[in-house]
Amino acid sequence: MDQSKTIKLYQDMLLLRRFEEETGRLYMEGDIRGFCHLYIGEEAIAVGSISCLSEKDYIITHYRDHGHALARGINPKNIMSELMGKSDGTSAGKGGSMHIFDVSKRFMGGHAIVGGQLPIACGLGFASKYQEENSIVLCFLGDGAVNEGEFHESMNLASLWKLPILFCLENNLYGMGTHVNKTRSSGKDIYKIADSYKIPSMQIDGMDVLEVQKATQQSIEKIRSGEGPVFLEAMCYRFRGHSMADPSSYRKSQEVVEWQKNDPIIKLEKFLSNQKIIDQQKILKIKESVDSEIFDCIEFAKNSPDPKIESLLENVYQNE
Amino acid sequence: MDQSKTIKLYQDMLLLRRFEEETGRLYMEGDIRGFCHLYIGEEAIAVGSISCLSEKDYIITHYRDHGHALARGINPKNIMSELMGKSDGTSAGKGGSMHIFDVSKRFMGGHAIVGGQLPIACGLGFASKYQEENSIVLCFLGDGAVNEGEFHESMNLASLWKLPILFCLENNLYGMGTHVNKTRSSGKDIYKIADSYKIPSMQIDGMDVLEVQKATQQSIEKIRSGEGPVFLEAMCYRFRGHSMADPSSYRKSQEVVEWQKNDPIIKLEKFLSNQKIIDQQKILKIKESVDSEIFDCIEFAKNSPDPKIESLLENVYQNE
Amino acid sequence: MSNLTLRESIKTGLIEALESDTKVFLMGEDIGDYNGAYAVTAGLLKKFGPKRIIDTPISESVILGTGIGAAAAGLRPIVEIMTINFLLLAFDQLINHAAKLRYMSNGQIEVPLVLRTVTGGGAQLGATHSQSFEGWLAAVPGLKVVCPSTPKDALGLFRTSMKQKDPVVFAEHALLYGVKEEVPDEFFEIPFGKANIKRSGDSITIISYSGMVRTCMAASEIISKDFNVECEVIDLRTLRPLDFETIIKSVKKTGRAVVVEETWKTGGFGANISESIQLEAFDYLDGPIIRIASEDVPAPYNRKLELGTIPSEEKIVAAIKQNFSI
Amino acid sequence: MSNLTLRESIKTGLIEALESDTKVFLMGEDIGDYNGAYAVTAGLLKKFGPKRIIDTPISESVILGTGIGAAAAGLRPIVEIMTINFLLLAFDQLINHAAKLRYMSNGQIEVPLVLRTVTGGGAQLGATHSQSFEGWLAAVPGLKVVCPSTPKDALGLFRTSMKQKDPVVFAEHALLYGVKEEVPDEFFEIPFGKANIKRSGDSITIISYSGMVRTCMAASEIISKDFNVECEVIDLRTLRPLDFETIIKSVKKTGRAVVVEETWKTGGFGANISESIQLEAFDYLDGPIIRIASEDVPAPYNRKLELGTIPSEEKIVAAIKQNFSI
Ligand SMILES: Cc1ncc(C[n+]2csc(CCOP(=O)(O)OP(=O)(O)O)c2C)c(N)n1
Ligand SMILES: Cc1ncc(C[n+]2csc(CCOP(=O)(O)OP(=O)(O)O)c2C)c(N)n1
Ligand SMILES: [Mg+2]
Ligand SMILES: [Mg+2]
Repeated sequence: MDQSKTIKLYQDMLLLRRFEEETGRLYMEGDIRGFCHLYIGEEAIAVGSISCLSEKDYIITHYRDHGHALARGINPKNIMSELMGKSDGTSAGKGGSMHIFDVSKRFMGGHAIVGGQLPIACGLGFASKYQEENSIVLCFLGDGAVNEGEFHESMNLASLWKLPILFCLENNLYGMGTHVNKTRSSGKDIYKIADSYKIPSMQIDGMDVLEVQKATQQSIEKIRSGEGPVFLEAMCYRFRGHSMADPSSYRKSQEVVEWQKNDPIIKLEKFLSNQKIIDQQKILKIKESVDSEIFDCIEFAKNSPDPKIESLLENVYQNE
Repeated sequence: MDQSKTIKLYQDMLLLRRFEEETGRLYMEGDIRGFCHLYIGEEAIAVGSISCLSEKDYIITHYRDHGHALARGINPKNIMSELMGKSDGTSAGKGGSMHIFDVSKRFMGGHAIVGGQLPIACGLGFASKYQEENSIVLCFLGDGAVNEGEFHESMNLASLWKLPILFCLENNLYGMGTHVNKTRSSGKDIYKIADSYKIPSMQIDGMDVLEVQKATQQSIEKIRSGEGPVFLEAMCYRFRGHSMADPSSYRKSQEVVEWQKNDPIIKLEKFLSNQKIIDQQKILKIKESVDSEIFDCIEFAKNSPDPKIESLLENVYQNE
Repeated sequence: MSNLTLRESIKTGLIEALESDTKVFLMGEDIGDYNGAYAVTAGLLKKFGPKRIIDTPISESVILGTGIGAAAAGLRPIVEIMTINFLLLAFDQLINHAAKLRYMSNGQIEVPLVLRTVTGGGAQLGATHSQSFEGWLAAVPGLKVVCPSTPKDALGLFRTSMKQKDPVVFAEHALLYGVKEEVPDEFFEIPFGKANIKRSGDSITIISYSGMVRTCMAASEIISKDFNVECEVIDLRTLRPLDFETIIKSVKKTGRAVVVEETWKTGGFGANISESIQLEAFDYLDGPIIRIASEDVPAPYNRKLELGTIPSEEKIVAAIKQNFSI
Repeated sequence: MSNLTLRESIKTGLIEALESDTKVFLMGEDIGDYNGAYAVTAGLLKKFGPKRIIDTPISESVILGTGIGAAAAGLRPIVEIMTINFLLLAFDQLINHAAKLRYMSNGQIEVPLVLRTVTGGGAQLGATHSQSFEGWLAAVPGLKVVCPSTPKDALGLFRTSMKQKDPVVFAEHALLYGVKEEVPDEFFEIPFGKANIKRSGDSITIISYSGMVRTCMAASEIISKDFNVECEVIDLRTLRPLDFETIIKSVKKTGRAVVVEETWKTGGFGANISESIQLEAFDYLDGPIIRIASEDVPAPYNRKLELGTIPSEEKIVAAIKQNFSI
């Protein structure tokens, strides 16, 4: 394993974490508004899986999308600007936190209707196959989304037509405040449902970036060989509330504390120093550089102008 | 096994068959219009399963509903009148072939949106459980309906809440003209999908009324004991086109002929005579009596007046 | 009298319904453990237990369908679909089933279901989370549609909703939950199909409902102060049944009508009202009926852009000024 | 010139599209092996093979969603949803996704998708199978809505649909498939937002679209013959974009307007047209604009009852007689 690549994983996770800690703060201060869902605690999944993609691969995800967008290498300045609704935002302020897009990076959104990204993922995979592009689609979804009809229809079609899709289920045990045991007839181990669609599946530790990376690599190989979709269930936990509006009263703080012991960033940090890949000084340097990148990006976003009012009428239809 | 009950099964299947043969004829003659889906060939399923129900149990089904309605003991005169759109119809001519209802028999329709009956079945089961009625819900669906999102949502909920529902899948291998192998990622044996919802399931010969009856009895026992839903897949075949408008060009006539060798009515007839339960004379008598019932019912329906034109405005809302 | 928020008044209605009839139950996403996405059902799970207050999976179709079936079997379900945007996923159950069962069965089946949902924009939730579809639903025979604009109305209309034997869509505007009003402690109801004249006036009739009523009231105050012209403001309260009588009486008096709604202007339900007015009061009109609604764009996230799309008191005042030469 | 049915002219358009661009493919329930529920796609599977003509499971949401994703990735999908009644199951994909992706991504994503579906009633299919929702869809920013009334228009409008970079709902009326017309063999297109004056007249403007155009034409003939009054009949062709200019020009000339549509009267899209007319041509109107639409009931199965709900030439003539004292 290339050490610098492992360090990059650490850096990236840290970027996601610090970006969102600041996002939370900026939300409290009123610079960011609307619904805002933090990914804190789940960084290993986005970073580990997206690290395996090539440029031509597609990503599509849900509203908890900052992490995926950052991991894809979308400029944090543009993401932060979008969160603040500014003209330098990825959608020039029209999308907001739940609707991040960057088509130049084949990052196809940010979808705020639970399960709504799944049928579209099928279409992206279909296009890749139809055009023999050999691109794959990395499609993220939450445990709650599994109960939507669109999930079922999409799984069946993806398998039936052998579409090149990696379904990456982020099972953080809750859909808003409702525990997965209260919503899934087959309990919390969701990956088994893939069997009934004849989709190969695996459950992995979503708090371990190296495990995520490895499983993703294997899955992608399979997919690229033309065998159809793969389903990965990454077990994880969000350390923060469902959204910035959530007091999290439905779960015991003890549970949160237990899971925080598995913090994916601390885990990798320990691994890196145990393996003597990096030392404390280097860690400090990385943290500083991430911090300064984040502050630059906040500065940038704050200085980015509001979009022009006329822009509200633009991009409803193609310009004619 | 009570012999007279077995004879009754034969009589009932014959009633369904003859009723629908005449329905087909009346359709060609223009007395029946709209979409009209015959159940010919599948009689063993409705007759076998519904024979196990008590009065307080619910039935809900799809648009191919004449058979279920007749098997439930709804007066054929009223069903035929409905097919002809007459005032003596089960819905006084407002529903039509696809929308047969008789709430006095807890026959909750006739639903023409593929899969649409499934969520409602959950509600009927929910009500039974909530009120501790111990009624069960017999819910019919086709192989095509399995691919609708509503199927998935309903299966999960039914299992999660242990609703007293018997899902009876009529797998006649086709949804309109599309073979099940072209629509199901897991192939034509659909019952296995129930595993992923932790619903016990079984595949049975839907052309054998005694097998259907036995499997239904066992299932109902399980359901009444409070363990939640059961899923039966009855393998069958429709001898006619999807609807009266279907030329059936998508399947080989050889296939039809092969299946017709399994005709559920002939099969039971043979069984009854082999076992010396009835002789040819008795069979003839039954046939004659069924025929005359059907002719009475056509006569009745033809003579039934059209609904009053004002009635088109009635029953949109509760009378106030 | 109690000073209640709209959130509290609806909760009052829910508690009352739950207490008065064991056939009543609540079902929806995150209404229990989470206390409700908009906190309307906070504490109810604790109070009534999990048999009556039921958290569901995220499965809008089967949630609504279960409500339909349960209602058809004699229960009194109150189903919550978290917002009207997600209700699109259950349109089949609502429109193809709930709305039609009575008719298709020629009166054999009743669906006494109350479907609570949240409508409207203005909270920077972006295009997928800011829509208003109640106008479409008011076009569906078989459904009734309620859109309260105040805490008192909400309680009175909710009580009436629970008496219906037909499916009722009860659409609560997200921005009104915190609005307060004195609500009588004595029992009262507000019938369907009775609009409320919120402000009387002789010059201009303003017709609106839900969140826009406040905006219309504010606009009327400005017009009164700045131009000494008095608007009559009518709050429809229910879109179906629609109290056309009150509208037409007012317009015959004022001769000028303005219809204000929050949804997209093209195809808005308000057009239906304008159209009926011109038909019934053609000879009484001093000028065309004007209609103010949102810009025909998906809702943008940015605050200024979003405000730019939604009718505001300034826009209403400006439109009235421009069209009625006051 | 060829004498084509609407079914054939649409098929001509499909074949042309498939032949001219390999990025074009057809997807839908029973369009292949079964030859299409309304036989529009008959033979295409054989001609173009299973890569281009794709039978799907009965899964409306993922059918449409797959079309959206494929379009976003650069293909040119033509998706068939068997009837508009079933499209309710895919409203989330259509309205929350297809219609909004361009806007929410600030123009980064395009969804050049043509969604073919069947609308309308009149074939005794009952309440669940006889609806017309194209008016709702015409209210959604981001969608375009096409409703051809003749074979020639269908082909010309289909060609234009295939050039759009936005999602187009192409709604075909079930009762028009067998209608015949001479269709030019030379290439022609019909632009969006250009209504067709089917019949000119100076007395009354009748505005309609899709299946109702025929009924309006027939009514106009009766009125001409019986009362010597000439109606101008305008076929909108596309509901969004809407050719309001042609409407208003005609109404300014005639001073009397009638809007006819097949959907339920309450909340119909036609109300939007009436409303705009009164706003723009108030001083030209000799009397109120009248609107004729279906009864506000789910569609009954019985033939007489069903005919009783839908606008007929007799009803149009009667309404015109009553309102315009001809
Ligand atoms: C169709 C739909 N229903 C409900 C919601 C409201 N909602 C937003 S997020 C969410 C929970 C989703 O949970 P999950 O899929 O587990 O993802 P997580 O938030 O845990 O990452 C709900 C119910 C929605 N956005 N869309
Ligand atoms: C939601 C929906 N989509 C499509 C249709 C059109 N349609 C009617 S029946 C049918 C086939 C259903 O097949 P299956 O469930 O196997 O039942 P079968 O007809 O074989 O008994 C289709 C596609 C419909 N009625 N509803
Ligand atoms: Mg979750
Ligand atoms: Mg079938």
